[in-house]
Amino acid sequence: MHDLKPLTALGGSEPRIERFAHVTIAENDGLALASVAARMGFEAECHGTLKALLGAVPGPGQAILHDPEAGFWMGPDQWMIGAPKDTHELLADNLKVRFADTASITEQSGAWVCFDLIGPGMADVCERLCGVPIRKMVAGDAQRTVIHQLGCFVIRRADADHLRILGPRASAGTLHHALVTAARSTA
Amino acid sequence: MTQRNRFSTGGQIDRSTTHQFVFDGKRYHGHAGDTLASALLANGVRLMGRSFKYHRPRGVLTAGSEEPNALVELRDGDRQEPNTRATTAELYDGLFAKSQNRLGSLRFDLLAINDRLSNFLTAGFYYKTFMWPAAFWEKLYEPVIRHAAGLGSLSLQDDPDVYDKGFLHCDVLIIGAGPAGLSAALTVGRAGADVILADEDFRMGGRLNSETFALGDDSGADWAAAAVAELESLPNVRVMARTTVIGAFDHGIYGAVERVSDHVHTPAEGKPRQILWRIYTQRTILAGGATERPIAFENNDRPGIMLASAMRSYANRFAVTPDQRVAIFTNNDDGHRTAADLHAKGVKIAAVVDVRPDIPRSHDYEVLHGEVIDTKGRLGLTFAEVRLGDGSTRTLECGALGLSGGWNPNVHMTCHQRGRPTWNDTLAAFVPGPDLPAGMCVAGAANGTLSTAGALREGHAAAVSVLDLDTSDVDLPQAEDTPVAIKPFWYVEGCARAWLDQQNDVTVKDVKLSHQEGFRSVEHLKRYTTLGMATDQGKTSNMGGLAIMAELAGKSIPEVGTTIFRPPYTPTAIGAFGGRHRGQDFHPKRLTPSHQWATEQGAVFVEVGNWMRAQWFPRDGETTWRQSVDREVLATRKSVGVCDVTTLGKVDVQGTDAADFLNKIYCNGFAKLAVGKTRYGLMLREDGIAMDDGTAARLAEDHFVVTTTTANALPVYRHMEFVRQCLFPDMDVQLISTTEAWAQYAVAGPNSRSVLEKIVDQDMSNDAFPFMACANITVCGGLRARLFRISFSGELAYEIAVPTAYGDALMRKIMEAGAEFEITPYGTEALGVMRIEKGHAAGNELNGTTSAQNLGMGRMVSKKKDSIGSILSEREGLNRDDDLRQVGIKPVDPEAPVPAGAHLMAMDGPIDAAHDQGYATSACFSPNLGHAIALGFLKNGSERTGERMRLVSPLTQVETEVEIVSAHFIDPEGDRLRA
Amino acid sequence: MRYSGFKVIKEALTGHKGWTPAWRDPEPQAQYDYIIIGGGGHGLAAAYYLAKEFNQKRIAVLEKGWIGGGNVGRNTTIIRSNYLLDGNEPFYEFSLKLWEGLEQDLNYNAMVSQRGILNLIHSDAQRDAFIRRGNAMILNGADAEMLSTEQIKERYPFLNTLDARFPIKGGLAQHRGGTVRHDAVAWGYARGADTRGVDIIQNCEVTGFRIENGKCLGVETSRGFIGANKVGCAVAGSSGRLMAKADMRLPIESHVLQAFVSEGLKPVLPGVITFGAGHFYVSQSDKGGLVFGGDLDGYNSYAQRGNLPTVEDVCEGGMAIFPALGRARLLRMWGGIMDMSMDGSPIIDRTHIDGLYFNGGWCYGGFKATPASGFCFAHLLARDTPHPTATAYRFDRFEKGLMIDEKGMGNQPNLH
Amino acid sequence: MIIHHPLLGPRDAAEFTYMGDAKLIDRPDWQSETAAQEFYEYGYLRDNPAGWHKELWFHEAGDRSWLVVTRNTLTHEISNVELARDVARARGRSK
Repeated sequence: MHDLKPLTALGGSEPRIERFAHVTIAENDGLALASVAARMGFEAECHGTLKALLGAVPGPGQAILHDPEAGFWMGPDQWMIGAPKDTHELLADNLKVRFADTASITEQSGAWVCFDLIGPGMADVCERLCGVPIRKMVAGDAQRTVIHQLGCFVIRRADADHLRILGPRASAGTLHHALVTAARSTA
Repeated sequence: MTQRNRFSTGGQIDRSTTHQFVFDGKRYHGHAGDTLASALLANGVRLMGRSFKYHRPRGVLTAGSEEPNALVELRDGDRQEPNTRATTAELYDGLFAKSQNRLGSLRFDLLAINDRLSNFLTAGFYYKTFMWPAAFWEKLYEPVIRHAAGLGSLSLQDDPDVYDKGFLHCDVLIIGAGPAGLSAALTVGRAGADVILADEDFRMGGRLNSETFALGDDSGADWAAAAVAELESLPNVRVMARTTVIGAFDHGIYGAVERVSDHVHTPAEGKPRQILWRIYTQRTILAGGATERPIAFENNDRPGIMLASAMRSYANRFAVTPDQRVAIFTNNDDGHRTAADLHAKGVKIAAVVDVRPDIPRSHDYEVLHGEVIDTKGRLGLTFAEVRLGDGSTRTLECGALGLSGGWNPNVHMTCHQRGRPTWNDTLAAFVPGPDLPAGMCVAGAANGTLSTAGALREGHAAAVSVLDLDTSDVDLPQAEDTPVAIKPFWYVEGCARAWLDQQNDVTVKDVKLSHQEGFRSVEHLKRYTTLGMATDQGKTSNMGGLAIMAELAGKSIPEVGTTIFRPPYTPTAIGAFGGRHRGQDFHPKRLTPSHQWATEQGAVFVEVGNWMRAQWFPRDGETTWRQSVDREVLATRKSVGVCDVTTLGKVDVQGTDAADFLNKIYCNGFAKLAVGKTRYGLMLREDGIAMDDGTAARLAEDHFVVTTTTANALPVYRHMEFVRQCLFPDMDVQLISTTEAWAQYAVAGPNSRSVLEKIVDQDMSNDAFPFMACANITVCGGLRARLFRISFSGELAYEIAVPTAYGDALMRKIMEAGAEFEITPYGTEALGVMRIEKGHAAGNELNGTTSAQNLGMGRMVSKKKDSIGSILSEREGLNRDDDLRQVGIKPVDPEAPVPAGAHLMAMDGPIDAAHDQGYATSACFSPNLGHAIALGFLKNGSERTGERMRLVSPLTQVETEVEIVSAHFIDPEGDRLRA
Repeated sequence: MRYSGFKVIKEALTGHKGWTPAWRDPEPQAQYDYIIIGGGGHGLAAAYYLAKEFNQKRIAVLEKGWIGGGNVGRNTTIIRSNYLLDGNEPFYEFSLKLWEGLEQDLNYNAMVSQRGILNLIHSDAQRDAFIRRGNAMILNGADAEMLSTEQIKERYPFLNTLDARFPIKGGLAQHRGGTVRHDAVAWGYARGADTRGVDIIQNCEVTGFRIENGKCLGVETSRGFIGANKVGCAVAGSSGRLMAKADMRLPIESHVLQAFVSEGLKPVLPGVITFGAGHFYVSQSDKGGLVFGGDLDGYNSYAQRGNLPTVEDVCEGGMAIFPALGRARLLRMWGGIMDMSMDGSPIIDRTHIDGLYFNGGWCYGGFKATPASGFCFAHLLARDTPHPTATAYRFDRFEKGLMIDEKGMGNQPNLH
Repeated sequence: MIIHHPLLGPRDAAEFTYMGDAKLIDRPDWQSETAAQEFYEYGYLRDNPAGWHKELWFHEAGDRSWLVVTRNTLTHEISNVELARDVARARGRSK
């Protein structure tokens, strides 16, 4: 085993958490991610494997909040699969085996920063950040959109109080700053 | 100073809260619920500003956002806010305001001389003079004009407040919370639809707050307050006061500005001053009310002369009268209401002057049939001259004069998508036309329905129609339902200096002159006279001008038409449109995986697009950046260096047709590239010009990793998706960007292999891993990684990549492993020096106008296959023999500079554009060669090696004798790469 | 009538009775030597120079609405000649020289104000490119000066030099650049042309061309057929629509560009400033309004209005470089139709139809080009050869691969 | 503007990048006798109508689909939105 110590996207050894009265913004460093894109002519097989993996195939704008692997739709015939990093560090390799020639798999663990917004103020914060119709979204809705010029995924994990935002990892600091200032502004 | 014009009772002010404020250095008191204007009037202050051109003394004309006169500089220091309407500025304790556009004091403005000269300063006079001598325009005339013009001043200090943006979605947006808007909101809200109700005022209710009408058993204001309270209790309704909807944009998107903190001294910690909301709505009910218009007559602009409806607002809402003796001049019944209301509050009504012969009489005050023909009072109205119906004249003593010329529905938003209003004879006004923005309907006064009961009905009906409700009866309160009775009357016959546009000082005379000089379209009139170009955008002035134009042209007003209504509805702080995107937050920052480590090393960072990259790593004792860069270059070429190259774009290309796909996007061939090998690729645009270059590494039969330049990562990815989806939709290819997924470092220099051998878990020998090899590997005993043997520096070099989270650790590991070789981290400067030394093209060469031929890569463009750009690259203009070719440039005198951007000229002959031979694209000092070097493009350059030329930069006053050389300054045979 | 200070004073003292219309309102004649379609800046200037410089007669300008109602009355009024490429720089420098004598030539004060233009630099690569450009300007006889960050700080202390995401690393100044009162340009040329006998016919829309045997004989209009020996089209954003009536397809797309003005302010800005790391440029009008703009909305449009994202993008750029702007208010936003060509440079050329000439593709650089465009178009119309400074503005340059691409964006009009 | 994405429903046009005339899908055959002329026309002579226009938009900040949007350039009204890939196939494009 190697001895390289990973950093979180915000550059710490531990994830950052900011608490406000109405919302908590927590960096989530525990996700392994890989994209799955169906090979042409193997869409049905790819869907079958996805269904076996997640319980269902996420449609456009949808996430399947399944355990341990969860997934959401990224684009036509393309999905993102996420799983706990502790147990699924080699998620992409495992998916390659599982999907074989029916899909192209790309490791995405390093590409994203993940923030969980938890609390009743989640929607207020979201309204200051991006144009998704947050108050109409329900658990399992996943939209790609722009936050502070950054392409992000906004995933409603719970109807009441949990929103997950995936953003480009290199801009983790910018995204975090945007979330925190929006939280302060709506506090 | 006492509030001598404040009624002892009434109004919707909070008398228990007294605010102290300062205007032009004098201290006054007002109450919570006041505006600055109402508080000043309460204190007997009528003079609040000066006009734009003639510097005429001015007071308030209105009680709302359409105010053209009472503009002040609100707040001071870095929060100074010019041109703030005193009529909308909410009073807070400690408010500080100054009058503006004056030289000297407000009472004695030296520029009031302009008023004396007004006969010379007519419309467009400046187009006819100030031309001699020619040089005097910038030196004399213009500076004088500019200093006299303008209104308030900007502090020129950075705005200390923050602004937010936000996004809202609703089924129904209701603009305006007067009787129509509230009625609509109640119906929509009770039906359960998602509704946003926005009003620009801080107190919702619109005219209900300004009138004495009853709604059922309540006063209008109480009914409005109750309605707002009910709406606020509904979870599906968002009530937004202090929120101006500024524009109707395409497809149901509205811009709105919420003034969160303008009514307090300073915004609370973390809170914005204003929020720009982008509202997405299915349907919109515009209930924005109407604006009363004045009447033009001689000297109709003195402080104390204001709209009659504004007088009612001050009296009924703010419990203020502008003066104790008030006259009214009207052409319709509404004007009489003002007299009645003020009389009821004990104000002396000097008279009501009505232009109509058959006018309603009053027992309480005198009603005259006639016209106001002139006024007196230098800094405030003292007398009004009236010509009676029988031709006699009479002088009325009064300190305030209310004007009522009829009402203009606020049709602006209905025209934001180029709709045109239509004329309504009954109202003598424009009303919304048929081409409304999609999803919009209009209700109440905005729609020309001026009675309270009518507004309630129409608001309700609009709500019913947008929601498609069963039209069951609703219990609307009883309210006044008076029909409009008006005689169109725009200006008093024979007047000249009668103001139409009070702020811009456009008079009846100017409109006539404009017509006389042939400026007869409505747009010509506007532009020639500046009518309607003031900060109120003609809300109180345009109709009068149009009416006079129509009369002069012998046309009807609708034939003359209106100018175009443009957003924003009211002027809006530029800061609000900027939101948080300023300072360091202007654009996002992208940090490389080694950023933290580089910071610890004291690196100097540079912006590369949104990336922050280490530019160089200064060491103790180095006093100039060149020392650091030279050291980094020399150390790398001598032993080994390491550089973070994560910023290069990386695209995963997979699928059974991946190789065919690369054959399309690169001009050179990729089909035969072996697995485990990397190849340089040149990408052309379809027009045959170089788009980008990079490498593609074949990790498996059906898997490539394509790199792009840092700058072009996004457009190249977009282009690849275009080729995949639109041009070759049946190719089995899948694309995804992995730029940020991998931390990638270049390890370069003769000792690079020795360093990496200590880290990489596989055979690194030249045989096992030769030049241009690539592989999925592991490092440090098991971490997955990618290794490429590619070189930008021209040295034996590798690029090694690991998942981003491990990037920091890998950099530290490389530094540790390289310590025995004195491994040197290098930044973008040294990277640039080494690539110039090696003759590699980069951004300065790939500038969007260079062809493969220019770059000396013409033969790379395969003619044996179809690739993007290959056909158009064959055009004659891109294949001239004497065209620019990339060359190397070195100074004849090793001490001489060779600046990038300098142009190449022959050794003798003139230095001018006709003799331009080319230019230097990139330049640096080469520490290996001991002199400056440059890359450049030179006409027929490939044939001119050895030629002496002049490299000239007249801009920076450099002229250097140079020699044209090969662009490959270092190791032209490439032996080092393959070592 | 000659305008002068004396005349203004005399009229002021005699009740302004003596002012006459700035141009006549003639009925169209049956036949002209030259018809210019488009009563904008370029069309009026072409007619003026045809009459004045090339001594041509029987000239008409046809305008579908009112003169000066298109882009000449909607732009941000900037003049400059800070171009890079051989095909462009001599032309724009010629234009700037014509601006410099324009008012005396026209006897109309268009307020040509050479208060300078400054292009800010934010990266080393940008500096290299601007040095190349500045040198090209000087080699073509224009003026250019490279300013250091310190010089910029001193002259423009309100620019953001403390907390900038993209620090100012210098600037390329052209002191002869500046602004002009845009409406007055149209009016001045109209008055000048009218004085020299040109018929300016407003409310006369061209509905078609009469073309027989490959020759254009005149135009069908809303006021009947009007014959002409030569017809020149100068209709900017309407080029595609107009030339389609002659069955021509153009290397041009029509895009919306928004522009903005603030409320009037006391003097703040001495000249024009262009932000190099965002989409924003600004100047201040003589009335005190800050006139600013940025990038195209980006989609084809004939609507003369744009949308909110671009407004925000422009104001973000403004706030980034000029943070005191936050407390000024945006008064009005509007849009014009830009005839965006495929390489960002214009066309002044004959068409394949005898007697039919075209002037267009000005992208958003048309205003500053007005005098030279008019002059060179008049030259082409009168002599059938291009003016020496406009030889590159040919239709066939795309087919031949001789693009004049200042920005290096290729055949993607919305990126120019 | 709002673009009704065929898969994702209404989306703010700000999420998209614009390229123009959808005829850019109809890339000529490189081996045609008149390829040079055809590529010139393909590259430079685009539809520019004042009215209905079929045009390409890329959902850059979304699902990365290229769309063919039918939009009126006079009013900005949008009448139809299709996946460009489907359009390309329907026009006979393949590999």
